[in-house]
Amino acid sequence: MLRMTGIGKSFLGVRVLGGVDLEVSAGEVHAVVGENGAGKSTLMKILAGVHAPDEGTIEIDGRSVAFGHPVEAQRAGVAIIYQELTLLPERTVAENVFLGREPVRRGLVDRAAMETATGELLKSLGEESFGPRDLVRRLSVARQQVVEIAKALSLNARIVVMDEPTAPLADHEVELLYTLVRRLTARGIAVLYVSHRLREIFDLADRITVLKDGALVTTTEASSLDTAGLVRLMVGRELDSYYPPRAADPPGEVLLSVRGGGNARLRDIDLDLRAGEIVGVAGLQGSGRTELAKALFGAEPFTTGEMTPRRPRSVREAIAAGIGLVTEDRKAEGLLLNQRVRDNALLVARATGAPQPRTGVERLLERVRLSPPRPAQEVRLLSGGNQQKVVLAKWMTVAPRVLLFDEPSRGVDVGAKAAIHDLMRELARDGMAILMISSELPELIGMSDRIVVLRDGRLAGELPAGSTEEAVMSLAAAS
Amino acid sequence: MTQQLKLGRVPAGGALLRRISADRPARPVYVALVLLVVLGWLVFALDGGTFLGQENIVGIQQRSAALGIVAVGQTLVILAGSLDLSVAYLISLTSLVTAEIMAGADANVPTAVAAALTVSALIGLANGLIVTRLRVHAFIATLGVALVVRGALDARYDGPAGSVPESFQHLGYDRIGPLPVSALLWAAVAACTWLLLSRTRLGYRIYAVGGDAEVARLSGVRTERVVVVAHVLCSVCAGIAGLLLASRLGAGAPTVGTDGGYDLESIAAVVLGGTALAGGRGGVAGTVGGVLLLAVLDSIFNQLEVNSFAKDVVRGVILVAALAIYARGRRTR
Amino acid sequence: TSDKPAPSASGAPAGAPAGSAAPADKGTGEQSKFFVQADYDAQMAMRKAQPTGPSDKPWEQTIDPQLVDTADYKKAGPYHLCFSNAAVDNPWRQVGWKTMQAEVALHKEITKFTALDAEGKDDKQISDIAELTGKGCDALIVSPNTTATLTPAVSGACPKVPVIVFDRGVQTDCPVTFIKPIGGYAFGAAAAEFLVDKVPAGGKILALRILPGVDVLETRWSAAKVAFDKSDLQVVGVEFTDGDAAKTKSVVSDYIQRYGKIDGVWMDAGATAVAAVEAFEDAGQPVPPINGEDQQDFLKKWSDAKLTAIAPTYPTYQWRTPVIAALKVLKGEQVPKVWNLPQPAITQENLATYLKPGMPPLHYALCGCEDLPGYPEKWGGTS
Amino acid sequence: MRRALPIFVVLAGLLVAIAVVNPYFLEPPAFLAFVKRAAPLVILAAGQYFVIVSGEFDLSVGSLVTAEVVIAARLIDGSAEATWPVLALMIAFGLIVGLVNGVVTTLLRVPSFITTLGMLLILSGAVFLWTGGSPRGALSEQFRQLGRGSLGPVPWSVLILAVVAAAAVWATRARFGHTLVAAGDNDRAAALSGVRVARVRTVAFMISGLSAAVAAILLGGFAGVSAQVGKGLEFQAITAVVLGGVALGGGRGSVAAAMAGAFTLEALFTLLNLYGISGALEPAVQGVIIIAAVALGAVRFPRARAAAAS
Ligand SMILES: Nc1ncnc2c1ncn2[C@@H]1O[C@H](COP(=O)(O)OP(=O)(O)OP(=O)(O)O)[C@@H](O)[C@H]1O
Ligand SMILES: Nc1ncnc2c1ncn2[C@@H]1O[C@H](COP(=O)(O)OP(=O)(O)OP(=O)(O)O)[C@@H](O)[C@H]1O
Ligand SMILES: [Mg+2]
Ligand SMILES: [Mg+2]
Repeated sequence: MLRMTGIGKSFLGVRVLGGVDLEVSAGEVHAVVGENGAGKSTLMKILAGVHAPDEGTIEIDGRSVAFGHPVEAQRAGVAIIYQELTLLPERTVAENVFLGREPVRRGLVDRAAMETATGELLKSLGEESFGPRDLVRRLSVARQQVVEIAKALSLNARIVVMDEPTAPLADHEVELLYTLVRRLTARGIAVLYVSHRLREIFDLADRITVLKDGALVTTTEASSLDTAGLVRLMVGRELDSYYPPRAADPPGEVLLSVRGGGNARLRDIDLDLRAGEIVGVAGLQGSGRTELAKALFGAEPFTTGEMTPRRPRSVREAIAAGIGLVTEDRKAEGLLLNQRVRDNALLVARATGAPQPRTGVERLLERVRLSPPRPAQEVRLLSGGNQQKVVLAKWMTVAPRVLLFDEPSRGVDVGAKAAIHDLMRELARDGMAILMISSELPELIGMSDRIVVLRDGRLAGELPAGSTEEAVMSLAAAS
Repeated sequence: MTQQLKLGRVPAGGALLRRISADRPARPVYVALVLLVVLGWLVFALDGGTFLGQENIVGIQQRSAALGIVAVGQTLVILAGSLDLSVAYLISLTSLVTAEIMAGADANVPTAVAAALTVSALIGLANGLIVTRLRVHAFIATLGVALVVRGALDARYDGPAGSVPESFQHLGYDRIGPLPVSALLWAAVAACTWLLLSRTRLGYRIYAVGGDAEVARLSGVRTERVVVVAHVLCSVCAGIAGLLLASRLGAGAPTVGTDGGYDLESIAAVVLGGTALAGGRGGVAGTVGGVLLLAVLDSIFNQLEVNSFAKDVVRGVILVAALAIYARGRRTR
Repeated sequence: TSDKPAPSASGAPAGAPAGSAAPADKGTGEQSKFFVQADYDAQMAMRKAQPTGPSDKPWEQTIDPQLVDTADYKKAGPYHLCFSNAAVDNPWRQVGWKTMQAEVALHKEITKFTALDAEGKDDKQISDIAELTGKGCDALIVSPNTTATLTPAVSGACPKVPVIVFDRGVQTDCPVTFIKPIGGYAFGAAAAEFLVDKVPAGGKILALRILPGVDVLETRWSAAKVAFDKSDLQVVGVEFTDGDAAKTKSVVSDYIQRYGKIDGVWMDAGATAVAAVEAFEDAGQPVPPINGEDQQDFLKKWSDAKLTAIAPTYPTYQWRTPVIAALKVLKGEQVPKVWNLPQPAITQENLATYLKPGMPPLHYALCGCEDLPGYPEKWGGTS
Repeated sequence: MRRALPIFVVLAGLLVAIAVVNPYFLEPPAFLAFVKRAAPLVILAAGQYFVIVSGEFDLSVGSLVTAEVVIAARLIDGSAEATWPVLALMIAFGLIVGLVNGVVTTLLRVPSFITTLGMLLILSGAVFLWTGGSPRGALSEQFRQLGRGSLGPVPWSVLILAVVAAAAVWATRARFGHTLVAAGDNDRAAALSGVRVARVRTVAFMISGLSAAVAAILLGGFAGVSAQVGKGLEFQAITAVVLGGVALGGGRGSVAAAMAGAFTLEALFTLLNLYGISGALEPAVQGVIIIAAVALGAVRFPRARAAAAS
């Protein structure tokens, strides 16, 4: 029912898509995969009328269409859940769901109808914890994603695009989404599904289209591929093992230690981080993992408890004590998107008055495997993986003793992810203590020397390396 | 689950102001207004006047009508995430267009009104197109348009010109009981705008575009159109204020808008009313409160015969203090 | 000046030659549309006329009065006077306003004096006048912000209370009396005639104006234009300065640079005269004949640098007169329908009497306030 | 730098256009006179740059300039001895006003547009409350020299401008400059990287206040006491900075370009004057040129969003 042929697109003279063909039939889940910057989102945005393609044609039901604005794509039956949240925090859920398509009666917006319809949609999504009149800014990110999904569904579209819909979701919410996707396809709706989580791809997809460097690699039946094969297609080479080997030596001295740490969201946190080890943090959405990282980093400091080095009351104190944080939201909290790579890399050093690296920024960029390592490039033009590497470079200039990673591979492709994992191991081997928060259980289990589990702002327990996903989940979810 | 929800909430001890300003941005300004009215009543009582007397109430309304109408228009552009610094010159221009076309004759009134509104709509269109099509920051775009309008005024006019007929002056001077016609006009403009913002698609989209233009666009809103329409409506409001002033002055005047300081004062009134300067939050009710607050303040100043320098100091302090209070209210949600 | 134009909201002042001169004429451009021959003639006549009244109190003097009866307004004291002021946004109005307040304080029979400041806003002044008419005033003094636009408000007040207008007029004769100095033509002519007298034939004159379109300023220039057109001087430029000293200085410097030498400077207001003088000093040139106004900084410069200068005035002592007039009206005494006050010019001969060390630089010498209580401290001076 | 280039081209073009009409313009005395005239605005633009690049506005500089001159005149009151202490006081006052602007904006979280609008009202009211309505006292000759006099052929104001420009460029290259731009680009990310966002922004406001004090010294020196020296300067300074390609909203642009923007504006005034554009048309021409220049800048160098939206 959908056929995109020979799609090409350039931004500022840089070609990001070229000659991509995509065919989707009714009732199918069609996955689109590829590394960061492969052009998945760009392709989806072209379908959604956000970008106009430089070349190529789009046909829906055999009729050729050209969208100059998202609203035209909506009218043609395309709905999209964007990779980034596209909600207005100051408006209600209902207003967001019907944004741009408010029902009117006698010239005035029919609020009652809007709220009823939203309520029904939410119910069909199994969401009862909030209602159509709640302000979106009061909802957690996961719930906001539910609103996002409701918004796409409310269009009654025939093609639904989901660009990394599960990124902010926890596992049980992902399950709900699965059910939903299946319900859509049962009604003959085509679903285009973009994700870096390969497990989801195999769980859901009928066919898989692989993009690499803006070009089409192939489209195949999902059943004809296994994970390794898919990765090979995406990366263009074999990735022998997923995770770098753990350190052979026992961990060294304690570099950071908390006893009874607490604040508005956390209680009774006892934690030791030792040189050379990677400690994983597991927990459900909203369990306080990010708060833990921010507390250790002085951004939302502990108000009670003991800590060595001295409990930081501000980010600067934490940095001075040798603690760094790779935030979960790169663009909002990690990077200066309009500045050059170089200025980003030197930011912490400049801000704290630390000496700038003598080896030069170029060496550092090589070390974090930025490719190509061009210090004069503006960061906003880099792929997600490369951006994450710039964040890493930023911390390495000041050589922290403890580095906290909050979702280090969120929205990062398999290739860049492997590079970041390697680097984390390398840093640990060099004597750094690493705390890693991740919602991806395989990553958490694969990387961590031990895993602490958070629940409702408290430590629910600790698990050794190599624990099973079930063990982690049962600790995280137990009531 | 319940515990999680509790954790997410504001601690119960949150300050009163914080709570009242949390969801309804207009509320604090009315609280302040009530307090000021009480203060005014006291001041007048001690000073031998009657604050709530008809004279004074009429005076307050008369004084606030023109600014009120402009500020309502300004609310629209600010909510849409833009800004209009050209209203003052536009007011002068429309007052002149009105008075010159009327030329003292009753028969010309409809033409003149239509012409004034058309001119202002066109200027608004220019503002909107420069902001959206040429992607010039609204601050610079409307400042530039203001300069152009000023050039046109300087080139054509050396002082008051034209005259409006007696019949048209009813708009500026008559009143129905304690309600001046000008205040009713203001109320009508405010009510229409309120309806527009809270009950029409356009209103919803103005909030959306001001809240986050990119989100609005991705959700299928034609954001540029919305911004342009907001600018056109704002300018039309300025045009209406120009009509009102022409009616009150009996003529058009090339400096009436700038002398009145309608550009910065209207912005001040809007933000006093709790509308976020960045757009997307607030509304007309707050603006009306903000304008009334300034008018009551003026009336107290008048009664106390405060000199204009002291007035500026007080106004500056109130403006900053009010915004600081709003900011406190929003910090913890 | 009577009323510096109120600040415009947008910035960006810049110099520009105005009145692109037709080659045949004197470089003065077209006559202003504000020019009224009859008014001009009348003012020229008044300049020569002898005022009646006490010569040591020019604010009580009047030229060519046509007295009107005020018996209708007569009432017993004490009185409540009201005043709607256009603005106090420039030094001229500041000096005048202080003078008026001091005058009020002189009269025990005025027990209440309510003044509202319109801050340069026509609309506010209209409301102010309406508000004042409702406050039980015995007489209302109005200093209008603009002529045409305040006419309806003043007309509205006349039936309720005796109205006295000063400085600027209104387009109705309903006020009991209108008080003004002789006027702008007299000012402009005095300065221009001085230059015609002092500058050798063929000399290059630079005319500096504040803004176009302000009635009281337009008349000054139009009278000067008449004088220059009759003379053998060449007006090489008519420039607007926005009343901005830095801009004035730049404009004058540019002209000195362009023409090598400027032989005379005519100004429609004195506020930036010192800046113009300094432009010559900074260029290392002798200062040509120039006119200023009665502000202390100019008088001091004149005296210190031994300038060839004249200072026509628009006296601030006119702020005393409305109070005096109001009392006369309320006592049923006759007042002139148009109360023309004398408008002296400061010349080399009487410069010393007007130069008052200890007064602020922007103080106006013709305040007529020296005998008032509180002088000089109240006017910012030191004795 | 890429963004900054166009303004230098435009400036060069304008200077050439002026020289065509007035061949003497490019000779040292005339050119120095031009630079001297432009100096106060250039200095204000440099100060304003720091505020704008950090993501804020400073609308209070115009009234601060007026206040400074009025304060100086009253305190100096013609006395030579008082000159230097009062100059120091003016600098301190500028810094304090900037400090207040900065603290109110960063700690009380009032949008800077409003903070500085309030400051504008407060300053213009308070200073005249203090002097009783209009300026009093007088500036001393020593004070006036800074704006009027020269060292050999080079006016003092040109020298002061050179120092200010050098200091401004140095400041943007120093750590402070980088952290300031970081705060303007993404204050959250900057804060989480250890930048003291509130502090650097406050310092930016203080620099703007300082630049207003210096501009006031030059303007007061050049033309003497007046109640309206600073009128409209805030809009001119902001316009100049934006002309220089500095983005309102922060994070982009160079101080050299901002200063070039101020020169451009001044050259534009001069040119309009030379070509005899009448006083009335002048603002109109200016308005069109400003919009056009900024629009062209936006078209050439789209922001991420602008590109996404096209
Ligand atoms: N608006 C834009 N302007 C300039 N470049 C852009 C723009 N949008 C995307 N790009 C670039 O286009 C390339 C493809 O980006 P796209 O977002 O489509 O990748 P993706 O496959 O979705 O990656 P990810 O997995 O990180 O979401 C990237 O190099 C990106 O930097
Ligand atoms: N009970 C709650 N009520 C409202 N908001 C909540 C609640 N719990 C969490 N949130 C919000 O949800 C978001 C995620 O919370 P938090 O960062 O603590 O979770 P996390 O375990 O780090 O999860 P993740 O990192 O996957 O987002 C935060 O913005 C937080 O404010
Ligand atoms: Mg993507
Ligand atoms: Mg988190």
